[in-house]
Amino acid sequence: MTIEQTQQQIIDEFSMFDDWMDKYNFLIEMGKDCPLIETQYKTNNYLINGCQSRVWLHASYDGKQISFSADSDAVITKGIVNLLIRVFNDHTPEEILASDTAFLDKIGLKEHLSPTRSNGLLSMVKQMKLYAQVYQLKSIQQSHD
Amino acid sequence: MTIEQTQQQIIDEFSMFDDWMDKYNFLIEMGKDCPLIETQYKTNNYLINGCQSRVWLHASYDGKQISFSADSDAVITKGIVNLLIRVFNDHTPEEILASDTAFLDKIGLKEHLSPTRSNGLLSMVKQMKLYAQVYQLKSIQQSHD
Amino acid sequence: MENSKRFDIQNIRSQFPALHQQVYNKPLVYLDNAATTQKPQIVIDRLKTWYEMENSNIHRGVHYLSQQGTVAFESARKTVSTFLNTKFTHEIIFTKGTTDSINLLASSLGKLLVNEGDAVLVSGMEHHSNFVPWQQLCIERKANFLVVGITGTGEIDIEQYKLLLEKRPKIISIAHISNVLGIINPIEEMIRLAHNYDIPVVIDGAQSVCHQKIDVQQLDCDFFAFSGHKMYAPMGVGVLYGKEKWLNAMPPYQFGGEMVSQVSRQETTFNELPFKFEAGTPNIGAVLGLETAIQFIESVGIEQIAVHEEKLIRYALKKLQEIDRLRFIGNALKQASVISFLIGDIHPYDLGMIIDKLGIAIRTGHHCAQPVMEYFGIHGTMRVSFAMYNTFEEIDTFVAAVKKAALMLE
Amino acid sequence: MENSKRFDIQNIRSQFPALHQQVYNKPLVYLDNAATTQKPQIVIDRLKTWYEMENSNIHRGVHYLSQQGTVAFESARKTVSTFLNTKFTHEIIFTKGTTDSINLLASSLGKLLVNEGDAVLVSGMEHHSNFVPWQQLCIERKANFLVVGITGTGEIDIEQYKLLLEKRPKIISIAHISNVLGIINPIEEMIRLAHNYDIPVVIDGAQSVCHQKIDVQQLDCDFFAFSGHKMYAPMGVGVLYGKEKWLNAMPPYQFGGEMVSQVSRQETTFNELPFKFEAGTPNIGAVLGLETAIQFIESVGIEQIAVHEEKLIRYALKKLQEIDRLRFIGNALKQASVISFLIGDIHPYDLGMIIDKLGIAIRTGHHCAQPVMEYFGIHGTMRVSFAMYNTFEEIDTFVAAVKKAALMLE
Ligand SMILES: Cc1ncc(COP(=O)(O)O)c(C=O)c1O
Ligand SMILES: Cc1ncc(COP(=O)(O)O)c(C=O)c1O
Repeated sequence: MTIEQTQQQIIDEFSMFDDWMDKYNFLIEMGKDCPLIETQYKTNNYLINGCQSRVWLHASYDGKQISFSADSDAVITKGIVNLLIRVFNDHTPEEILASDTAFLDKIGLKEHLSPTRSNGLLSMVKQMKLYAQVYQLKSIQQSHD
Repeated sequence: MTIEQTQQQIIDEFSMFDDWMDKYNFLIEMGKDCPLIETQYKTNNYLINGCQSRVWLHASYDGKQISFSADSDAVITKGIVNLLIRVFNDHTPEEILASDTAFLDKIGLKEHLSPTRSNGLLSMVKQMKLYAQVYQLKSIQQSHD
Repeated sequence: MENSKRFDIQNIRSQFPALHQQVYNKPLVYLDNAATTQKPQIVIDRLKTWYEMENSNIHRGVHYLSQQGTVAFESARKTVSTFLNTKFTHEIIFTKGTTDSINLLASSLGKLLVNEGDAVLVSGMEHHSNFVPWQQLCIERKANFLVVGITGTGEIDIEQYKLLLEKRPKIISIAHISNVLGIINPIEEMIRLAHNYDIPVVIDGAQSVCHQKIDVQQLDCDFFAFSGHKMYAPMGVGVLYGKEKWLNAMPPYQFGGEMVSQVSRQETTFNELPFKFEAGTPNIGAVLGLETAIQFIESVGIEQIAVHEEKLIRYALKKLQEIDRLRFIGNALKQASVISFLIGDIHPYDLGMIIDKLGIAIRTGHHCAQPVMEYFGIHGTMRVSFAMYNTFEEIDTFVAAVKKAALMLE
Repeated sequence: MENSKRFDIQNIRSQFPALHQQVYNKPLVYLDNAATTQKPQIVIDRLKTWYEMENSNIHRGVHYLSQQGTVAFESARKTVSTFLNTKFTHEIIFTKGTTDSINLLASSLGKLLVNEGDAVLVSGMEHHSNFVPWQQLCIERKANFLVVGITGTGEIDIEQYKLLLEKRPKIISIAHISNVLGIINPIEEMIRLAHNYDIPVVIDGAQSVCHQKIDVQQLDCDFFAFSGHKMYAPMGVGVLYGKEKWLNAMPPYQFGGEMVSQVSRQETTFNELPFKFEAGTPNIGAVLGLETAIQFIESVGIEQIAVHEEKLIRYALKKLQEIDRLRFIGNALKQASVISFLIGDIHPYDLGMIIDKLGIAIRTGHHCAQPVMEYFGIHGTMRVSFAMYNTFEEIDTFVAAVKKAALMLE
């Protein structure tokens, strides 16, 4: 699936809920499916410090695609973390850099990515893009070797 | 005339004016009649520093009554200074201490004595009373000698 | 006399326009009053009248509006002075808020009293605004920063306090009521003990001033600081009360405007109290709004308010106890207007976000009091805080929402 | 484009409720705008809406009102940033006013740059708020306080300025427009000259920001300070713009609240820009009012306003010249919005009091700028100052009143 397709899939999933409680229930479930960061990485090095909730993020690159794992101490934050991972996981740096997170707006969760929410999510997205940039650079360099 | 009588006299004088300009014209005239402080006293020692206008005040005591002389750099202030001197001049310390400046209220000039008017007038009244206090003490001491 | 007044909650609520709104199609239940209170219409109207009819810059102006404004401003100072029962009106300094008041003190009283090797004492339950300024002062001056601990129930450890007094701190600064725990500290006793050593005591009254009668002469505190916006007044105005002798001895904090008396190239002399500490154009409209807020509080009756809020807190404590795995943070007997709690290992942020969607405004997190979090070994709490306009029904709605959210998050 | 807009003075006036009142049964003629401006209805309404519908404490709150408030507050910061054309939004710090902004700098930039034997440079025409903080800093640090003189026409003596630059002051702080003389200082040139020596320049923009377009990147000033209340916004809010590199290097000024990042007993780490410099609950309502005031100014057009005010000042200068024995204090070609004058040896206080009774609000005295009075060997002046809503008719009324008063006082 392309990034856009996953985003659309999530939008479809959320379209079933017309109540905030159902949405949050679903997010809580999503949180449980989050590809968990390995304990060895759950350290300050991989910590993204929001003032209210904290997120740990790890990325690995197989030379083609990036895959992420993460965790958060707040389960709703973790649910959103997993949405973002579902969207960006197993894509190339180029694909990740070319895409946005507009789907969050469509499912009514845009506010969670606002700089005024000190939950670490905005920094997390930035961090994901940063990984993509770094790996893109790496593969360009390697192809020049 | 008693202090009250002079105050009533001034109230009568002012009752002729129903226009602010006339009042101020009269005050300006009053300023010209002010018993002027002798040059030797027109120094920082006798200065009452308002932020907007300045007043110099001197008092002398003949063992019975106090007489004041003064000056101000602003002529309207000087007019009010003279009203105050007319009222208090040539009275005993006791009389001065027992009286107030309510007449200013009745002629519409009360605001000039408010602490928010930084024209030195409020401090001047305080200074006049202080002189009265000091001279009262002196005469009590003397009568005890 | 006060007690014979009827406390008419519906009438009170009707005067607060912000309470009558819906969020997410649910009626707003506003329980974040320790952060800031809503404003009665009369306070909002005071601002409006000021700006529509009276606005001008005060002090030193000869013209009508400026004169009237000055009179109004100085009479507001008198109102605050009477409200706190200060000895002199010029002991009331208008600031931007509690944080501004305490920073003024840390700078100015710090310069007067604190040198290398000296000490300053605060408690472990202070808001950052009454912790960091003193800590940074101590770092700058190479002085000792003493922090008196708190017990398991969230009270100041008075025995430790007595021991720390032996170190003769130069300044003691203590919250009257903790913004996290709601605990009312025994400040009368603490002040008395400190005065045995002639140590001046600063009281951070941000969380107490609108919940109980304050009499600074009876308390005998040396300073008392609070914010208007936490007591039904507009934002951008606060108060620092200080005993005349201290305010006279302290150097000014900020320079410029009305606080200046004479300036030459080489030196400046400063105006007398209270102007000495009020540099720049004051927030006149908000000061008048503060006066109106005080008049409003007095018209309701501060004792009546205290009684009502006491009932609310007892009721809320009882109702919350029904919730499984709920524990209170801080558990002292003397608690006012604030409750902090946790449920199992539910993250406060999760719970706050869910009940927000049910229309309920509470605060979650460390409440700008990380040291207190450290004592309890936690990252944050859920905090509800009450004002005169809250009702028992609101507490029911709130508790029901918490139960619902807790179920979801289990 | 801007110039094609019609400047409809009657429409503008109708938006300022305070202008339509009588004092002493005379229509108010408000010419004390340099002290504070009146507020358009839209600004007053913004405050009202904030307190009636939106009020809450911002940052870190999870609930709806707090989130909305935070978004509104940060978008106001963006509006100010665009208005001044700053490079980054986080270069905008909200303060209490100009005096607060400059005191922040004197403390914080002072700590960063000024040590014993160093120098700080200001001009002899500064408002006390941009004079005394630097003077006191120099006294405290045993640094040299350099004051560049002004010429007989009231301009900064640029030759002397060049010489003083050789002393390599660490900081230069200069008014953009003098609040006494109305003179527009050649700050572009002064900044350029200072930057040749890498000296940072602070601009006190209190009297310029609502009278001409400010582009801080074009000016290349390092700091720019102003007050909301002098630009149609509520009291209790001001701005400090600073270049990112300076703001990052400077230590914080006040401590507590949102500016704190992590606190332990031993130390505190601070939040990033702009929060690092915003301790305590900000004056949120007033910040939103400032945003509305900027939008109002932009809807009228700042260039249009400048053109109108330029016409007013030329007209007033011409009309005042008709008065016997009148002399202007300060007489440079580049003059904006402010005129100071004296008539014979009439005391300004006398004249101010008389024309007050004719409904005219002007300011008399030293205007918190005693050093400038010293240059001219006077104690005070009469000062008129204009805003966008003043009219030629008002100038006529004012001049007639001055003539009448001068006759009485001769
Ligand atoms: C106990 C206490 N002190 C100080 C403050 C700071 O008040 P402000 O933000 O109004 O300066 C608060 C408010 O959060 C508080 O609760
Ligand atoms: C040039 C100048 N600087 C500073 C100030 C001080 O501004 P505020 O009183 O708003 O802090 C003023 C206002 O009087 C001013 O005209």
